[in-house]
Amino acid sequence: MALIEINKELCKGCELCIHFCPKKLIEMADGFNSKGNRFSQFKDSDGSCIGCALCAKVCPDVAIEVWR
Amino acid sequence: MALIEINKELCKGCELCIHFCPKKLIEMADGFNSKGNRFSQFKDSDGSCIGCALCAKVCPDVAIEVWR
Amino acid sequence: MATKTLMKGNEAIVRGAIAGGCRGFFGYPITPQNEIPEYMSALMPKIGGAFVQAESEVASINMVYGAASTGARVMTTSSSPGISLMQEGISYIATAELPAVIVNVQRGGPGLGNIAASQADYFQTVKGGGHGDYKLLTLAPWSITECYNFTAMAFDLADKYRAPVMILADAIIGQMIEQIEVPEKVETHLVEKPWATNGCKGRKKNVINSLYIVPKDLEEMNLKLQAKYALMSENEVRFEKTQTDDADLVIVAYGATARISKTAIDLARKEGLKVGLFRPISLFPYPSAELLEMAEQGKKFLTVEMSHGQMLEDVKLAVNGKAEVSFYGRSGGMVPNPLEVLDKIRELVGKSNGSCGCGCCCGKGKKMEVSK
Amino acid sequence: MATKTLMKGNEAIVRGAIAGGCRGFFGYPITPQNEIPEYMSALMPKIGGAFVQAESEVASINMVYGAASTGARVMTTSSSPGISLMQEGISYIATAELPAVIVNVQRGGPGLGNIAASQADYFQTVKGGGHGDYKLLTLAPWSITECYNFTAMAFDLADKYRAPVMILADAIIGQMIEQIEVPEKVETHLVEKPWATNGCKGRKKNVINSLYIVPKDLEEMNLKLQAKYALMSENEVRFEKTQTDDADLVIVAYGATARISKTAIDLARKEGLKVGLFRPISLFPYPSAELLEMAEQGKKFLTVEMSHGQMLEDVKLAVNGKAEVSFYGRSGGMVPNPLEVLDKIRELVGKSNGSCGCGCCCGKGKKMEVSK
Amino acid sequence: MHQEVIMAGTGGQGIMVIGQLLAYGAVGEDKNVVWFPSYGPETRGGTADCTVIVSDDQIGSPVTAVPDTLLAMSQIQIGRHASKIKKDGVIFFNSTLVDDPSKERQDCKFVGVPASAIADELGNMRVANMVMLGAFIEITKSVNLDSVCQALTKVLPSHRQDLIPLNEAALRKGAEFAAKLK
Amino acid sequence: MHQEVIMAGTGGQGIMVIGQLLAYGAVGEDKNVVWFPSYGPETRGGTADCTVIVSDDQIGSPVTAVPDTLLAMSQIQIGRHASKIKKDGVIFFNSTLVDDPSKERQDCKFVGVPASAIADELGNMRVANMVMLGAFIEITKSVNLDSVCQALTKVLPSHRQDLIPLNEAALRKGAEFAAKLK
Amino acid sequence: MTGTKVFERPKALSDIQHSYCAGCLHGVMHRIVAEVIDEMGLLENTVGVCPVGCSVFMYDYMSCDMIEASHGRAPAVATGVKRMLPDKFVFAYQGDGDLAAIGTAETVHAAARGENISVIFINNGTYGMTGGQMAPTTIVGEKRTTCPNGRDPKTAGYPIKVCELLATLDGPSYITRVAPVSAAGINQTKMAVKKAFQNQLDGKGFSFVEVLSNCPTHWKMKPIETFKWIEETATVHFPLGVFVDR
Amino acid sequence: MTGTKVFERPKALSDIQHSYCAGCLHGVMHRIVAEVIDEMGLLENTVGVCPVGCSVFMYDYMSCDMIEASHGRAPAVATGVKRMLPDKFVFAYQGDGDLAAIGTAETVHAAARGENISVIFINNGTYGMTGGQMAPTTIVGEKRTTCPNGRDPKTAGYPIKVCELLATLDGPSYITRVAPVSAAGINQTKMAVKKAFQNQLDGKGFSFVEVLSNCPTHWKMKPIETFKWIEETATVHFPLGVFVDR
Ligand SMILES: Cc1ncc(C[n+]2csc(CCOP(=O)(O)OP(=O)(O)O)c2C)c(N)n1
Ligand SMILES: Cc1ncc(C[n+]2csc(CCOP(=O)(O)OP(=O)(O)O)c2C)c(N)n1
Ligand code: SF4
Ligand code: SF4
Ligand code: SF4
Ligand code: SF4
Ligand code: SF4
Ligand code: SF4
Ligand SMILES: [Mg+2]
Ligand SMILES: [Mg+2]
Repeated sequence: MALIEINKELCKGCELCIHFCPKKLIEMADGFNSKGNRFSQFKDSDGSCIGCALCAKVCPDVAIEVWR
Repeated sequence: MALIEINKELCKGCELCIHFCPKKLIEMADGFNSKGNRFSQFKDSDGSCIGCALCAKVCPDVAIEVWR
Repeated sequence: MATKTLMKGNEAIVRGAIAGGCRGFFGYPITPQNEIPEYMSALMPKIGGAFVQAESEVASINMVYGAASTGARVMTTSSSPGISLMQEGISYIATAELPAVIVNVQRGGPGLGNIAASQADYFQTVKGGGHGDYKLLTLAPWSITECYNFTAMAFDLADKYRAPVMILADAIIGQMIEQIEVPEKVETHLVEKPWATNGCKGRKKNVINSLYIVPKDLEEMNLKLQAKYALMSENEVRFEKTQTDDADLVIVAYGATARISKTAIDLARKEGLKVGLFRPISLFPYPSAELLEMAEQGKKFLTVEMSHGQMLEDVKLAVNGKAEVSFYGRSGGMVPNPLEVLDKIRELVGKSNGSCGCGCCCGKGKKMEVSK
Repeated sequence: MATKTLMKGNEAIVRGAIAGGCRGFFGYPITPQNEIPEYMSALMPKIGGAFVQAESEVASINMVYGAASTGARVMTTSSSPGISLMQEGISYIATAELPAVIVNVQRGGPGLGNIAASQADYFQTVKGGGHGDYKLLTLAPWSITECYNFTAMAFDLADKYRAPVMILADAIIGQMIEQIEVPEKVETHLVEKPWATNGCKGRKKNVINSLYIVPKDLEEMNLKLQAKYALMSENEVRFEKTQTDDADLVIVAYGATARISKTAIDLARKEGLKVGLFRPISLFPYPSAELLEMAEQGKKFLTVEMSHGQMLEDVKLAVNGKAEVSFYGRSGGMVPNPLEVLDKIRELVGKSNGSCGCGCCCGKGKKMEVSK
Repeated sequence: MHQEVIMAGTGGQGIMVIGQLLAYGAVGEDKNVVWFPSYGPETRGGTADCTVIVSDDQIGSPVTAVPDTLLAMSQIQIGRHASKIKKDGVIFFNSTLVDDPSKERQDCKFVGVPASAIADELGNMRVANMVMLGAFIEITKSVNLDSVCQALTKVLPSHRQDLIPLNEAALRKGAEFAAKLK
Repeated sequence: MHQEVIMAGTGGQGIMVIGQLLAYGAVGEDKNVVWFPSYGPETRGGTADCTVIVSDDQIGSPVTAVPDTLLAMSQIQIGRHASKIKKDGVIFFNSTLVDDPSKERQDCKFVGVPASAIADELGNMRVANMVMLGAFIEITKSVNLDSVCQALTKVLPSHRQDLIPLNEAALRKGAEFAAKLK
Repeated sequence: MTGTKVFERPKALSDIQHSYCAGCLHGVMHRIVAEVIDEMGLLENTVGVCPVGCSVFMYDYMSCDMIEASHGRAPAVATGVKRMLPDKFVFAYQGDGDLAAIGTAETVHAAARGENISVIFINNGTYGMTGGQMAPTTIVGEKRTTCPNGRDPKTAGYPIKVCELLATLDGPSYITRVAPVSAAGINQTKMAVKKAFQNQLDGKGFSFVEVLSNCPTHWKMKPIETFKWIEETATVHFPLGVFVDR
Repeated sequence: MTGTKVFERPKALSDIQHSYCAGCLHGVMHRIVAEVIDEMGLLENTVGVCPVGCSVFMYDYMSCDMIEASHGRAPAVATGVKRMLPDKFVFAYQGDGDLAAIGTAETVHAAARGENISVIFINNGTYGMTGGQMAPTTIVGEKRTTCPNGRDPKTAGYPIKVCELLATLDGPSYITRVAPVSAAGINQTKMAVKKAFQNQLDGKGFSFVEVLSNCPTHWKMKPIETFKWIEETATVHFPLGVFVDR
């Protein structure tokens, strides 16, 4: 069972990870980080993350880490 | 009957005209012009110049005029 | 009638240029002057002028060289590093006696530095950043209105003397927005240019050139240039004096620092300190005679610059030892604020003896005071 | 033991550079310094050094920037127009505090000018042809021996101060052939360069940079540079005095014009005229204190240059009004000959009152005398 | 009337625009005004400040030594500027992004405006700047809100003109919020 | 002994080489010497002059105000330099290319050397310069011909070393010719 | 945290967060360059040269030695470094204004010399740092602040295809154009960077990777829209592929 | 004199004799340019731009208006002229150091812009004026004063084929390489120059004629030998032909 961690403070809310996730497991969170940026969050209720790391590879801010 | 005139003062003695004349009607003259350059001269005893102007076209110093 | 509006310095330079007859612009982007090429790209086509975004500042200045050769009124603009790249071209333009306008919206240096305001390109501008004995007629605006008027006027001066004219601004002047009364139209004095290379129809050929392979000829060309610069020194010295008559201390500053000093002076006057402002408007030719005159009246001088003491040397050369000259400067994009200048004024006024402690009168390299 | 041979100035610069530890040369051909890249192309490979004929002077100076970043001793050379193209790069090198040697074999300017000797790049060199407040430690050789020794020494000075060092020569010095005693070997002082970007093995990363986006930081960088220049002014002032002790008139001249003046002085002495020679060797830092001292002794000064009066300003700044300063100059590749200088000496010595009639003391732009 | 304000944010927060709005609004009322910016090199992310001086008299220095007011969009700006503000000056801050900074200066008045939150309610984060300006105007009274609203057409780029109603709404919401504080 | 000579020609006539030969020859005799050139930009066709100063004393100015001697390869150089030569100075000219210039200066000694012709006899026009130098040395005695011949190896480029005998012959022919003039 | 970490921040990236706009591919390219440096074990052996452009601060973002070059001169600076340190790994990272406008001569000649360096070329069709002006790579018709009505070839000419231009030279050993705007594209981009770096280690000479990049801010598009635009439009004018490999 | 004159000095040549070395093709190219100007009746309508190189004095040798540009910048200078005088005829004449080294950026960008100018490019494989140094066009192995042992690609790289380089751009309307070293070659050269000039009159944009030229002095060859070398060697490395014609 794979999972990712999004560093809220590094995230700038570009939403690229959201578009790249084949499983659509990422969404924008409400609110802002301390820099005033919107940020995304990982939502994987039924553990369907396959750890493909596409989200991480496309993240311009290297905000995502992946475990498998 | 064609002929050429070589301006001795313009000539720098590069000998290109001599090599380009299909009729071999040009040769180096003895002596030097006022600039200290050797120079070429037209020698057409039997009027065999065909006025092709190759000599003139190849002359870097535009020293040759051609009549036909 | 003239309309009163808000305008940014860089825009005023563009509008002034067009009012002054500029019909060709060649430039390369660089902060803090990007609005200039941006406005030019929109406006030049509308008035049948040419706009080219060059591949570099080297190309820009050489396009100006070519465009000016045709007799057209043309300009380029950049900021410090870009102006450094133009030095060879500027030297060529001066030698070929081509009228052209160059604008330097100075930024923090040296090197890549930063994009904040600076006045550290003064030496480069008035002493000659390029090779050889040439000068740039240089105007330093301190308001948006002057950005407009000086740029327009620069084209007349360039034509009048067949010489490049520099508008020396900085990031504050270029980026600042304030009111301006845009004149209905600007008087421009178009001159005949029989020397222009625009096709030799009906005349013998013209040549634009800066090569004089025979030293005697090049020396004659140099003497011709020197005579031209002497003439500029006679006719084109520009400056502004405020409250200097009764002043014990005269602040010498141009452009943005003159404005800052003006506020400091107002504060000082409130304290009863007799301080005035001398603002050189033409940096070459430099208003030396006027400074000498005041020096002989026994006034002291304080030069305020966003540099480590460049115009300071022209002030010292002008007063030629006849007056004490102090210096206050900030650099690297740091801008002196009126209170810093006021402190320096307080320190200097009323003080009798020679050394101002600024270390800048010792002849050796210049130290500087930075308010902590 | 040292061998005595004939050598051309440009060759001496190459040999001196190699003796000084130069292991990288990056340059572009330009007369009158072509022998330098030509010799370098033959010699560098032999000593395991790098030679690159760059695509331009802009590329040359930026290759030097990169090569110097590695801590290696490297140089570039050019002549006036090419040096103008290097101004941005020089400003970067100074700001990034990179040691590098630059040679300018000055030619007639401005513009394309010609290839004869000139000293009209003095302002560009010592006032800062590039943007911002930087300085170039500058040495001016007057003989082939000095071409060799100064170039070698320049690499030590560059390392010592982490700063670019300029050798300011001219077409006479570069093209002249005379005897030289080539030393067996030159003392060089190699220093550690922990700042060099050569791979961060076993240390934290190094960065070579001239960008300081925060004005406060850039101002601090500027203050660091100013402190460095003050230190140079304390330690690196170089000059030569000849027959100045009893002199009424001191000729101030550097490089080729100093040599010419020397001959003129010998002739003048034969006529019983008390004339001496003050030869600045370091143009920055400038030997101002020594000039002031002589001024206070009541001596008069004559500046002789192949320009329209550039070093003249540093002489005036040095004596600060305490002495009369006259000027004699030729330009555009015209070289003053000893008799012209002698005439000027005759005109000045014994003359009591102020104005020397050369028009250069009036504060306004400079006129010049040319012997007809 | 002579008001010197520093508006501070990071690139993209629309600091320059609200500064210019204030300037144009003031001119509409025949006041003298000077606006000038200072920013880092990045189009985004870098600091972006501007100074606006509004006055009934001629304005000398465009540089302010002791600003009357600070308008800060996010945390860092407080640290960078708070100390400069004149005694009894006012410091506006975007309370959505800034924790209460009042400890920074005992001798200044602090006005927290949840600008980002209010803007988000209006459906567009990017108008947080307008909310701040609205509040600033309501409290400093340096110009009338209406003059500023009229200036919107001048200041907004052509491709943003459709957003004028939204921006005006944000300005007024900011003003309303500030009014409640009194 | 102090001898200041201007050697003048056009590019390609080998002026620089004979100037340097004289310099090297002089050093071989432990004299002080300075050589310096001035030319137009063209590799060919342009003017090419050099100054050589040979002296028993230290040499100050490399620039000569009043040369003792002029060596001119072709017509124009006479016009350019003759006036500078000191009273009673010597003017050498290549009489193959220069018509008698003696009218130019009444107070100088003129030495015409048919250098191009002699060189041509030797089978190579390009050594006319050596012929001139040979004559110059024979008459001025500023150095010994042998020292100059020895210097040929130093001065000629490697790809010309094979021409040393020819050059030496030309030097001696020039000297012989000049000797006859006395 | 369960399992093993399969993706993390590369060592060659410093822990300073870059300040690029949201969705800017400069960030992705920095990460790829850093990953390749890590994987090839080059960190302590590397001297990087960064340009003047939005990536001017790359010297803060990398943890290897870095040199900040003057605008457009990175290839000359890298040449100077490599000539003095032939055994070190030297790369230059440049934008399209930097490399294809003011730096044209330095780029062409470093390539012609076959300098043994690796150049990463970020083609985003604009001058990002200075506010979105036209670049030499701006496609005809595209609007920029200095071509507000769209690039008009009659006055502003045509975009330069740098790979095709450099491919006419004998110096380069590897020239390729990639687009990291899809899963596959990102992987290809990384492989291209890796090959460019390996070529230098193998002494093959000049290697060049052109990256079709984006500028959401000045293109006035959402990041994901810029990806779409690159795939559908940019790649038509700037075809992907390998132009030189020898 | 009997008959009619069929060959004489063109009017567009001034009566100042040029100072090129004996056998230098700069002279032939000046004459050809002048003949075409005469034949097309452009004399009074022309502004020529000459380079810094041996042909720096071309402004003396032509009888039309001329501008002496700084080294390498002739295309930028010509751009400035043409933009202000679109109805005049503007040509630039440049050497290979001038155009292909220091002027690389100006050349590439004038071509990319499709500037409506005509450029004559004299490729003689060396820096003639400064004494025979290596040029960007010097063939591998050739000796020059800055590559005394012959150009070594390992340190000096490879020659640049300028026509091939510029042919990758969309701006140029005509790019050709010719060699005026035979009767046919001289005629082709003249035709190429004529077409390049006509293209400008037709508003087609950038035209470029590369001329394989010689430098007897620094090649250390007799003029006729240089012709042979160009035909047998130069043309192998720099193939003749038309690279763009649209
Ligand atoms: C000599 C010089 N000219 C101009 C500039 C201004 N400048 C900074 S970055 C830049 C262009 C940036 O565009 P690009 O190279 O495409 O990089 P990007 O920001 O798009 O990544 C310019 C023109 C400068 N710093 N120096
Ligand atoms: C800025 C600058 N750099 C260098 C020079 C010196 N220079 C004059 S001509 C020339 C090269 C000439 O070679 P080329 O362009 O091939 O013309 P050619 O003489 O071969 O016809 C150089 C480097 C210069 N005048 N200006
Ligand atoms: S690793 Fe793959 S599946 Fe998991 S969140 Fe990222 S993109 Fe989606
Ligand atoms: S890609 Fe990265 S920066 Fe963008 S939203 Fe996802 S986590 Fe945030
Ligand atoms: S015209 Fe022809 S045939 Fe007559 S001389 Fe000339 S080349 Fe020979
Ligand atoms: S081609 Fe011309 S210069 Fe050469 S030899 Fe013949 S006439 Fe004389
Ligand atoms: S301006 Fe464009 S290129 Fe620069 S950081 Fe922002 S998105 Fe990236
Ligand atoms: S040096 Fe070469 S290119 Fe120059 S004129 Fe002589 S032969 Fe022609
Ligand atoms: Mg870009
Ligand atoms: Mg050439």
